[in-house]
Amino acid sequence: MNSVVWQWCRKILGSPMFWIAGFFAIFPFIPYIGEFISMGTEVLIWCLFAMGFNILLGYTGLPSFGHGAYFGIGAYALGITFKHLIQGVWIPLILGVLVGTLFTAGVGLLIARKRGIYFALLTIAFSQMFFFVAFRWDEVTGGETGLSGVDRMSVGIPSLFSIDLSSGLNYYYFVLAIFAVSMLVIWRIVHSPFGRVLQAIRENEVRTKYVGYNTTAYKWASFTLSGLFASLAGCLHVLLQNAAFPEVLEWTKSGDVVMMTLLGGGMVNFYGSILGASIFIIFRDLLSSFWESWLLLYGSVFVIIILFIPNGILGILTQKKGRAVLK
Amino acid sequence: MAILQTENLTKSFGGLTAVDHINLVVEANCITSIIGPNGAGKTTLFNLITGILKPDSGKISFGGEDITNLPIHKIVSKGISRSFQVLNLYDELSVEENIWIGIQAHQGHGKELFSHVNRLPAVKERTYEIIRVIGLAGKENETVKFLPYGERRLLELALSLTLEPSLLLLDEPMSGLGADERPRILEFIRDLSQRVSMILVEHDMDAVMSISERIAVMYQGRLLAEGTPEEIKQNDEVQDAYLGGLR
Amino acid sequence: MLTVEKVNTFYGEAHILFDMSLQINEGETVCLLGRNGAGKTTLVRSIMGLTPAKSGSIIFKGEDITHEPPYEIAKRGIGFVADSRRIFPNLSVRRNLEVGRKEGGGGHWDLEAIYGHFPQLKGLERHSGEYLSGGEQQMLAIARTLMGNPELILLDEPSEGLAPFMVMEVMKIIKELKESGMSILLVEQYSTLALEVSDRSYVLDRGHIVYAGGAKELYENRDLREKLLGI
Amino acid sequence: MKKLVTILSIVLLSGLLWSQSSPAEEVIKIGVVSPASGNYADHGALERRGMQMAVEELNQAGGVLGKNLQLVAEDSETNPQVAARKARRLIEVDKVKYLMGGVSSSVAIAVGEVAQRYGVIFFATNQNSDTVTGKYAHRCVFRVPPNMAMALRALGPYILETVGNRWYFLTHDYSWGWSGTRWARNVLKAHNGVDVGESKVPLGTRDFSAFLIKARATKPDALVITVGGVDRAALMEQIYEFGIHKDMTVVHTLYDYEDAWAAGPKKNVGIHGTEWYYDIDKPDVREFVQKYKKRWLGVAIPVPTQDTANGYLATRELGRAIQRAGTENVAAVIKALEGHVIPESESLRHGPITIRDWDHQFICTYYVVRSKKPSEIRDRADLCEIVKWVPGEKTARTKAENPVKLEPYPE
Amino acid sequence: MELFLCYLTNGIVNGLIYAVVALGFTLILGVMQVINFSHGLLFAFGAYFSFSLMKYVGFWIALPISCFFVGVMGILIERLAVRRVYGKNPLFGLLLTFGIAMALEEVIRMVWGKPGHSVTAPDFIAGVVNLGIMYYSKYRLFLAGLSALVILLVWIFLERTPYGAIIKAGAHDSEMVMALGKNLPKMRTLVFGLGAALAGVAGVIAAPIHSIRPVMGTYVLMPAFVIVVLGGIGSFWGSIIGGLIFGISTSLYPGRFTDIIPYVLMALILLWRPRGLMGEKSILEV
Repeated sequence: MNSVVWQWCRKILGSPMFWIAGFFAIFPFIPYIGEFISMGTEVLIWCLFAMGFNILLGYTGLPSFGHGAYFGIGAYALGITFKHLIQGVWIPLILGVLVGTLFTAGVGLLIARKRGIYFALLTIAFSQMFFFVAFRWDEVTGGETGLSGVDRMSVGIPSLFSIDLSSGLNYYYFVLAIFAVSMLVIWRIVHSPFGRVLQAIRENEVRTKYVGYNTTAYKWASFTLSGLFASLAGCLHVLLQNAAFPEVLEWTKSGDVVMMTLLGGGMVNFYGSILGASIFIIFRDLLSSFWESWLLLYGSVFVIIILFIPNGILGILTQKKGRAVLK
Repeated sequence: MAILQTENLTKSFGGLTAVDHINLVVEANCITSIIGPNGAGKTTLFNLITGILKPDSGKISFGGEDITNLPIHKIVSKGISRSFQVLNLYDELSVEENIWIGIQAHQGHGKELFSHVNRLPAVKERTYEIIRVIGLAGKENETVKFLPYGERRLLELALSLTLEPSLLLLDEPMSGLGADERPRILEFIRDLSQRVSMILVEHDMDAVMSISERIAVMYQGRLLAEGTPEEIKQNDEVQDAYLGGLR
Repeated sequence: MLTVEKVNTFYGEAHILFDMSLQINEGETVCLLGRNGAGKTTLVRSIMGLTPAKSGSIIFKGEDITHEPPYEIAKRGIGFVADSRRIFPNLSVRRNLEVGRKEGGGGHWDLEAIYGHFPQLKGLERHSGEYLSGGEQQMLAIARTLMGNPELILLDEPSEGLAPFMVMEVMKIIKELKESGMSILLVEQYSTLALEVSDRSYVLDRGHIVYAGGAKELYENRDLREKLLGI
Repeated sequence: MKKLVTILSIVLLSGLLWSQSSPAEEVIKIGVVSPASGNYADHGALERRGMQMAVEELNQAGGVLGKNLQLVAEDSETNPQVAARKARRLIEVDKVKYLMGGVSSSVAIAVGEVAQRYGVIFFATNQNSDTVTGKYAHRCVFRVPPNMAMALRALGPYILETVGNRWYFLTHDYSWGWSGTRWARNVLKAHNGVDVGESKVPLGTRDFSAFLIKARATKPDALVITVGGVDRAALMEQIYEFGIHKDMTVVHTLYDYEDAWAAGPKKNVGIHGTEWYYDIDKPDVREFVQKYKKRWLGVAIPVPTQDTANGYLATRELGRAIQRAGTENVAAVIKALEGHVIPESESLRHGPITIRDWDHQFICTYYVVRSKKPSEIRDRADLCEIVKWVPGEKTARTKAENPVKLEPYPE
Repeated sequence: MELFLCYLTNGIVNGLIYAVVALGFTLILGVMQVINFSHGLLFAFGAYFSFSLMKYVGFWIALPISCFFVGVMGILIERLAVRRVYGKNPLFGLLLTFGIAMALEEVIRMVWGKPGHSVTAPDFIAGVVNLGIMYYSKYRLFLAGLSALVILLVWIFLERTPYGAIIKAGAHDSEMVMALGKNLPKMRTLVFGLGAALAGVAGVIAAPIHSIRPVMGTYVLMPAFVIVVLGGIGSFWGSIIGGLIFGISTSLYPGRFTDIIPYVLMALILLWRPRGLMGEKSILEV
């Protein structure tokens, strides 16, 4: 009995997931840096986005360059629900994720057969289409001004307990909880038989067909799943800033999430996307605070990473005999 | 009993008719070899049967069922499997993972999103069994691209076998192998033929003659001759085609 | 003219050529025989620099070209006619020929000379490459390489997939080239035809040279031929 | 595995530590959220210059409450989402109690929302949508430049008198553009003018040829344009290209100096409304322009623009309000600002400025300018001539027209 | 009806300009299989170079010189960076050029400043001309003519010169081209330079109708994408037809959602013809 408990403890302690969640859990209490709680929340949200995106890019090997769209669609769906249908946390959140996922699934039907350049081009084109709708359809999306006034309400069980999310710290822990659960779920997905098929498709789609898998269906599922997490992240982001803005749908934002994944080493390690997203958000935030011409440095860093460390940071650290495979 | 049958199967690329009205009957439970010079259309025929190419006209039936326009994965699920002339493996994955994919497909686990791969004992057991059979025990965790070529050839075969097909198409299973490695593969194929029907494309004539029960000869997209190895050896037309008999 | 010395070539991990050595003298036609998969095409590709040799050396006109890029090798005077022709289907016949022309030009072969030799190509001048018949494609492939005025031409299975009378036509062209003094390395499966036009021959099997000698001897010795090449 | 976590935490920690600015000195920090990149980077640079000038002036005069003022600038990238994040950062990390900046209305609304939620003051320094002091008005938000109601009620009658009463509207298809055209139509209706048509120009339009073709076909007297930003710059090019200005009078309801400057003297045509112009004939303005030229030698635009003046005014008035309140407390400073009147002697324009207490709009004079012909200009900067000015009291929305209710004072 | 004709004319004119931009984009995409995100920036550089040069040498000389400079920039970008990602995951090329574009945009701000600039077309093509149905900008007609000329020149280059043959052949079978003695790396650099120069040309001639701003490149990049997908990747006529479709469809009903029309068309066309209108022989799609 005791040894079973011990084993579980060891297992949990040995998992980076535990340490990552633990680190973020004590983060607000770290002197000085813990004060910037909304940045911490933002880092968590982008980590979630990048992790979900990595199902598609890292595990399935499909280069989407338009995932900001699904982040944005989820965000707007939540915002619109909140403003026009029903106030609250859970129902708008669920509806937001649902709508975002449905859009991803629809686009996925059109493009799941493609790969490589064609796939990348199509994802960009579709994201741009959604961007125009969000940017121009003032009556529904608020256009350029965005959709503001999305309040964070309380969650809890009536008459039992309730947590007021309008406090930055409470919301941070709310996001952290969702992040931790999602991390676990995504970890399970990529380590499931389904995840194995995705990796097989990345390595060799033709052979995977010959092993008897309907690869188009799997690619579609992977695309849709990543869209689900993208829209979940989008929803949380709206709640963070109490507003939805069209810029998240633009292709430059999609570029950010791709870069996060590559930078941390998402192509070679499950935790790469988390590392990448954290560094990316902080680096960019700092850089633009310190130097007016930060774009020059920022763009150059892109170039340097692509040319010299294409496997990302964890890629350098964990590379064995040139093997570059997600586990 | 015929397991696979093609009727007037035709495919052309641009001005070239790669497969020209082929009527091929493949008997069950034996090895049928297809031989012919380069460019005769053997690989194209394989591609047509397995669905990666769609024929211009003609029909393919398998076990009495029309499979002409089915997608690859459906054809595979009916029990046709193939190996490739140019190695077509998951180079970046380990030996175990390569075999695993096939076993997992065969046992129908692909759609499970949340069961951990380590908790599929049936898949694991079968995977290790196959690795043992092909003699790669102890190398389960090696990355495929670092294996010697001969072992990868074996793996190529093994991966095709994970699906326990009723018909196996082998496209030059011995190409690129040194003389010392060939017998190992040959022996393996011979063992297999006890259980599986096979179509074999191979250039090593000694091997073909010794292993096949039936031989079909293709030349410029057409079926030139068909028969037992003895019959083929005696066939003048075949001799001509091979020895440049345009004397 | 060309000396191949102890060349070892791999396709990725697969060892294809084992210590391969051969020689082609000026004005000589040498044929390379062997069954499918023996390594003939790989040898030609190694000479051309398309699948560079891992070890050994390839010397052309006294210069080491083992590790030169293919275009440098071509510029030095080696012409390459690939198996399965590989003409450019998106270009017309005439433009296919233009691609073969080398910078600086000069030499005997220009459009006029080509059309003189291959009158049927002149008729097809404006046709897109993809609609040519197999034989016409082969003509075009050879003519395209000749446009570069090579001193040594590597012909990889020029008769592959051709109708018998077209094969004869191609052999006629090879004979003409030989008479014009060009050095030729001919890879063939039709051994008898190849031996007929060649001075010397090598037979390859599984990446090794198993026979080297006069073409005539091999041509006349049917038993040896069958042993080395036959079914 | 562990290594991975260590790296992650080291990176996070060091990054955030680095971001932590040095220990608090005895300064009053003002957070500036202003674009240094993106569509309005040029406007951002100009408003920051004004703010800097005000801070230097106040500090030289002994500071505020005995402390120096310090600007902490962040790049909003002309993107409301980034701006909101930067605002939160300034509040949470730099602990600022006062924010200003934000060139586009969307940025102002986003930052305003953050400011209200955190209970800090935000001065919107360069945006003109009615909504900033209307639908999105907050207790903590003050807006310096005039809105479209003030613009059109000043400009409209002049156009009717001097140009004609057949108007065609080019409307930027979002809230700011709509409000411009709406107020223009109100003026037109009141004077029995003819509305000959309207084209709604989507945001981000680069090519206006189709709109211009349509507008010309209706033969209006005036082309009343409420299109802003980069889009306007392209529009001005194409008005010149299609020779539209020869057939009708081009009227920009709100003319930004930066756009006129970019277009150059040749393409700068028509009669426009503008909030401010460097050539206002008043001592305080002349002094301000001189100071600007001395302080910012060799910058791209050699004279201050409306952005500079607004940035300057906002910063100066904030500093003075803190001084008046005698405390840095936000609620006290808001109270010190509400209802305050900046006398004409230092309002940088004709007439005084009133900071209205119920919608926090600065009520100030609006100008009508005429674009000078290339032959008339003195130098490259001399682009317009002021032809009329209208005090803000006459044009601003009344309480009935703009029923806003501000939140209670922050604690 | 008359208005419709006006819009149609205008659409065709705009379409031709778009086609020039898309042509350079598709050339690089078709031959090197790199999605060049810096294409828009090269367009902007064309405009800026011409802005600086026009003060000294006038429009006619500024045009070829600017274009040449942009071509040189393209060559440098290819030499120093892009050639290292050939044959890799397309995302690498895409992100690489994306990074280059960001850095170059900042370079523009540093060199030419943040405010916008304006250039004026030469006098003889300024003003309007009566087309019968409407008064139309002379410069735009000139632009359409020039665009058509550039398209024609590119066509002649691709179809009538030996270089064109090599480029087309190289897009199909690069190994064979090398075996025929053609220096493929050099050729690729040349193609990249040419594609860049095309972006530059478009930038120069579009400068007098667009305001010159650091962000101006962004606005032609997305149309280029859509045009290329519409017309079929790597297809010459595809990008011309795609350009015209884009120009006309965004000019016929000026309104709020006009810019979405090409995207909707794109989605529909992809359902009907997955490789785009002219992409039947597309050599790129896997």
